[in-house]
Amino acid sequence: MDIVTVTGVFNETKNIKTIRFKWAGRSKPGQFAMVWIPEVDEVPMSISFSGEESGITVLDVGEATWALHNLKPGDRIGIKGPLGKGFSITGKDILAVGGGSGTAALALAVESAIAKGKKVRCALGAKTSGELLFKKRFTDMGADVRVATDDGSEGHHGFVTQLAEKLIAKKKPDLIIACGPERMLAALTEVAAQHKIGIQCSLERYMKCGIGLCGSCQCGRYTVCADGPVFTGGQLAEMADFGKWKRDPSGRKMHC
Amino acid sequence: MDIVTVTGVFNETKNIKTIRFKWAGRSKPGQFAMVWIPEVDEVPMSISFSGEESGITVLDVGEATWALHNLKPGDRIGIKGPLGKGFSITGKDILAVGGGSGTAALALAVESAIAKGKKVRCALGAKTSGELLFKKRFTDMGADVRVATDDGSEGHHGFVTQLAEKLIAKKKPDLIIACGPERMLAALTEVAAQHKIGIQCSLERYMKCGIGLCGSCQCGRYTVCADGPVFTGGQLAEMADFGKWKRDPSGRKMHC
Amino acid sequence: MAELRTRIAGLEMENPTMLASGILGQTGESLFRIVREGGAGAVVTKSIGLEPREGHGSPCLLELDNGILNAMGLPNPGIDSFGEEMAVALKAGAPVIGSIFSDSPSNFAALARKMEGYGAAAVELNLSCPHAEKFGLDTGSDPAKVAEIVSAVKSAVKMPVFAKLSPMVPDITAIALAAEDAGCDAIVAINTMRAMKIDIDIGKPVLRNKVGGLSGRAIKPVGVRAVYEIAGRVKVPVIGAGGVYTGRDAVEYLMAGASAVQIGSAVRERGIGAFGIVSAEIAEFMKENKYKSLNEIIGLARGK
Amino acid sequence: MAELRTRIAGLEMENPTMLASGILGQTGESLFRIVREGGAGAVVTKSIGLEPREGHGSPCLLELDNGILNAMGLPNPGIDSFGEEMAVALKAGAPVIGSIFSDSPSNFAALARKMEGYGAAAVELNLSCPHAEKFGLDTGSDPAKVAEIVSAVKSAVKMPVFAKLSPMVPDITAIALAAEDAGCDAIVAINTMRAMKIDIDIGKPVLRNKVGGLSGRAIKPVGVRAVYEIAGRVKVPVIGAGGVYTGRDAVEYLMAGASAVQIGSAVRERGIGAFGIVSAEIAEFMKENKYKSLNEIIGLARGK
Ligand SMILES: Cc1cc2nc3c(=O)[nH]c(=O)nc-3n(C[C@H](O)[C@H](O)[C@H](O)COP(=O)(O)OP(=O)(O)OC[C@H]3O[C@@H](n4cnc5c(N)ncnc54)[C@H](O)[C@@H]3O)c2cc1C
Ligand SMILES: Cc1cc2nc3c(=O)[nH]c(=O)nc-3n(C[C@H](O)[C@H](O)[C@H](O)COP(=O)(O)OP(=O)(O)OC[C@H]3O[C@@H](n4cnc5c(N)ncnc54)[C@H](O)[C@@H]3O)c2cc1C
Ligand SMILES: Cc1cc2nc3c(=O)[nH]c(=O)nc-3n(C[C@H](O)[C@H](O)[C@H](O)COP(=O)(O)O)c2cc1C
Ligand SMILES: Cc1cc2nc3c(=O)[nH]c(=O)nc-3n(C[C@H](O)[C@H](O)[C@H](O)COP(=O)(O)O)c2cc1C
Ligand code: FES
Ligand code: FES
Repeated sequence: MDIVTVTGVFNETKNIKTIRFKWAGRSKPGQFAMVWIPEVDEVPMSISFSGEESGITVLDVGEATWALHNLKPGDRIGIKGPLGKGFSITGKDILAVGGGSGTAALALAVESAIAKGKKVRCALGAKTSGELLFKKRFTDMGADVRVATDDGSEGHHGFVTQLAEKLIAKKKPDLIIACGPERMLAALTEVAAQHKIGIQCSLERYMKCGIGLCGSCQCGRYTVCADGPVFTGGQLAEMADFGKWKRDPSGRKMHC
Repeated sequence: MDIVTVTGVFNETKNIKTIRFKWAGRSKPGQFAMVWIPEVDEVPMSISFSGEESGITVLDVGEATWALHNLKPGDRIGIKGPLGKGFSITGKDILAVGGGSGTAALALAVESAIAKGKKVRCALGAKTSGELLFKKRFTDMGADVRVATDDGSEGHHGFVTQLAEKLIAKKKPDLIIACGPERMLAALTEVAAQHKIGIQCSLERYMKCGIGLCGSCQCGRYTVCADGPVFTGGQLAEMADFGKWKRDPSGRKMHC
Repeated sequence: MAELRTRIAGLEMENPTMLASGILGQTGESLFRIVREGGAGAVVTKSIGLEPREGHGSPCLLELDNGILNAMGLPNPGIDSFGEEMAVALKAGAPVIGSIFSDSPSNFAALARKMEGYGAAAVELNLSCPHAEKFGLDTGSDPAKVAEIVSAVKSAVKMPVFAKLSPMVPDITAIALAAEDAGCDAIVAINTMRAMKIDIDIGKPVLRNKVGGLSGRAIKPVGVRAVYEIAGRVKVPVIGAGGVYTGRDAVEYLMAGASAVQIGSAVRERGIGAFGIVSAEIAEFMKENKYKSLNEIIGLARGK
Repeated sequence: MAELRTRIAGLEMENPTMLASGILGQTGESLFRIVREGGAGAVVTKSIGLEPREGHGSPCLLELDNGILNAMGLPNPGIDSFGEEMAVALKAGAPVIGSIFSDSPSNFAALARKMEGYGAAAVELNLSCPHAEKFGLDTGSDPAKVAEIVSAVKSAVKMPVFAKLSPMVPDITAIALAAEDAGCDAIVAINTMRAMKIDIDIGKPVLRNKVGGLSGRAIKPVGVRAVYEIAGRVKVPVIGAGGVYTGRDAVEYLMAGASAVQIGSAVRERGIGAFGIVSAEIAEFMKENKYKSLNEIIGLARGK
């Protein structure tokens, strides 16, 4: 574990903040870290900024994420990582589909795909306009960004999966990368299968160790933290649990 | 510890044998090894041959050395080393003084001094002619070898220290290196001091760990295995115990 | 390749490596995969209790320079929902050993009965968790209590009963002998050692539970010693655990007297393929040194 | 440089590092040198018994990947000839703590009386050697026996009495509390852990005594845990030992609640200068993190 110093905390949306810290982790797009907030908790977070000052982008949903939101420059947190296997971007025309804070997992992939000269379209979804993550960041990078909101306050009124279907209909991408609620990912996987488009999804499962030992993130035959968190459509198709069952901290199966 | 395979066992004198084994230990002259004879014992031995097949040269005095004498090619022993600090050869004209099996400790030093173009004279002592060690080896290397025997069966009749004095009288060397019974070394150190010649002696003390932890080889303020086994005349002068007191395996002081 | 097939307390194993309890052993599919893809000769489930338990909070696991420190705190879905996992695990064809923990002999017996009903090949009694109050060392360090639990389980089930012991006792052979006298069919040694890590830059213990159990390379010398001592005293087979990363580590345990080894922490570095890799390395060592059967190696260092 | 001077159970130390018992502590001159050249704040002698003892045969010490395994077997010249060593050691000016071992309370008392006569600043009771029959764990794992020995020694001498404990017990705090109740002035934790190494190419245990004690990096997480647990329960100072190689290791023990640390195995890698080096590294850490006194660090991770 590396103890790192927070350099800045930035508002992204009204309930999402980015925390930057001094850590040159050389993360590959799609990798994550276990983030230790001393005396509070340790939680998995996608690495959303890399370089000398890496960053995570956090939706406040509970105690740990609240504590992350309240960090101040100079505070110290622990970082284990980079962990897991990331995206492997192939093809020229990429469609990145992000739901809510899941968009954070796509950031480095979008960045590196554009850097490699690929054409990247993004479909970002959120409940409402003010909660859309990285719309400006991705646009500034040079991506073609479209949005969907549940309340219709901006862009497509409805699910981001529907928006994605529209974009696919317009022009079939070579690869879809996605992160967001698992049922969204399950729907998107079906869409991709129908259109015979390769897809890679980053899953979020309850994680304790983050390094493939404890088994709490098991999804089907896969250990999400070590085998994933990014899985191909083919792998997802093998996972009977995907989109249907998750496990609570005790390992009991529950509906997604 | 390295487990090594014995490649050959060679008679040097009637009670001294050399054991060669596959071990490229890169030993410096004067270093030693702790040699493990499985199920028997572990004993300190000077490294007397280096290269791809290193070697030790052993006088049979008890159980461990007897077991070493009875090794066959193919047998496996354990080697911890190279240990300790060796000789540091300065000057052009070297006098190497070896008593009994102590001569083994000088072998690599004589070899490397000659390789560096230094003039090396050797004074070797033993009880009787048949027990003189490395007379031929050192001569073959190009050293000027003189011998002394207690029984007068060859060379100078008497102590090797007396022989050394004669050689010094003939021509004052730049450095004396020596190994043998401690009282011989003590006498030689005095001779060197009288003639203001630098001297380095390799000491043999009861050793258990060989790596400076257990304290059983303590001589004055020095830990022989880690600070030595080679000490300069200056260091020896500081050791009140040198040539007078040794310690048994329990740490009790006894006369040398 | 040297013959690695072996039989321990009636369990037929393709090779002498087993998955250690608590590593990925919580779902049927992961157990299945560790046999089929990982190459394990047998698998031990996560320790299962009567009720679902969430375990300790996070951080609950930390990599140290020479080991793994964990304070999972025995999270498990509870025995009642574990039947469906067992059903999947059993399809892999290797023996599935059900690990259980509890605080009383009668509850241990009840858990074992359910495990037997689920088709477990044997039950492993976790008498040695170093960081879960009431469920570990208090019991596991007392020969009388150990005997009581083993007896209770033995009279409840027909399958073999393994007792898994902690090294945090002055005399592990006393515990092993008590377990054997009470009828246990194999001894597993060792569980993790009570340990902790303080991060000095933060000035706090890293684990949420503060104290955890140390596994991995650091504990191998203690595990080998425990196996050596126990194997010298008991007649039942001993299964070694603690810091097995390579075939050479496994052979060290076998030579100490273990009939098989469990592998846990090494999965972090060698992946779930660790079992097959370690088995291949054992076979390679045997070939190089002209050993024909595991029996020639088992207990060799004891001078048997 | 931050102030490192400290006082433990009445002993004034220039810094919180001590030589651990059994490392080079057998002669007066080596103890002297470890203070004067090595920079130790205090030194503990080799454990001394009533009679001279040669200890176990060789090999009696082995370097492992992450620790040292030893089975010295308590070699020592016997208390009667140790007076002359003490006289030399005392000239260094730092506290010399006499370590003693025995098999009965009255013999412990007799040894302590002699150590006091020789000028020891304190006596350290070795209740924890893991590889010398009768002289270690049998006694050291039994709170009643520990209390009896501490009481006997306390009534025999005026100097402070330290009890050195083994981690090979299910509950080290119970032993520490028994020692404290019996009047002991400081607790030292931990001694080595019973362990062994089998060389698989030879097929034999390496140590002549087969079993030895593990020290060094491998045991640090166990030592830190022991100190943390003990310091939370006793009022007397705790002295940490086990795997201290660097100032950061020392600080980890201090934050766990130790008032000082002992250094043993690290002498192999860092030489006898280890004490001065570790002290300088502690001071550097304190400076970087703006700690002004050791007291700010001691017990910090306990949330005191
Ligand atoms: C690989 C991975 C990457 C992630 N990346 C991001 C990210 O970039 N940004 C972001 O905002 N969130 C991310 N998450 C989700 C994030 O870990 C949870 O939101 C966070 O743990 C909630 O903690 P809490 O204490 O604030 O909430 P709690 O009140 O403890 O829980 C709220 C919900 O968060 C989820 N959760 C809680 N603990 C964990 C855990 N240990 N592992 C997984 N889920 C948990 C559960 O669904 C729970 O119901 C990621 C999760 C995973 C597995
Ligand atoms: C640094 C060093 C280098 C040495 N190099 C050589 C060498 O090149 N050739 C050689 O023949 N001998 C060498 N010796 C001496 C050799 O170690 C002993 O002769 C050997 O240990 C005797 O063992 P044994 O069991 O045969 O005899 P034992 O019957 O056990 O003892 C005979 C005598 O050997 C000495 N001895 C025994 N054990 C040890 C020990 N562990 N450490 C030191 N001395 C011991 C004692 O003086 C003892 O009285 C060296 C010793 C040291 C310290
Ligand atoms: C993350 C983790 C969880 C564990 N959980 C259990 C458990 O539930 N039951 C048990 O008996 N042992 C458990 N153990 C101990 C292991 O089964 C094993 O005895 C120990 O880790 C030593 O083996 P290793 O060094 O190969 O990991 C766990 C170990 C780890 C690392
Ligand atoms: C070679 C050696 C000899 C030891 N002898 C003793 C001893 O005589 N008495 C004792 O109390 N502890 C003895 N110990 C234990 C140490 O004092 C210390 O408790 C232990 O080694 C842990 O510290 P370390 O990791 O810094 O070595 C010995 C340790 C070693 C390595
Ligand atoms: S979180 Fe432990 S295995 Fe994935
Ligand atoms: S032999 Fe142990 S210190 Fe020299």
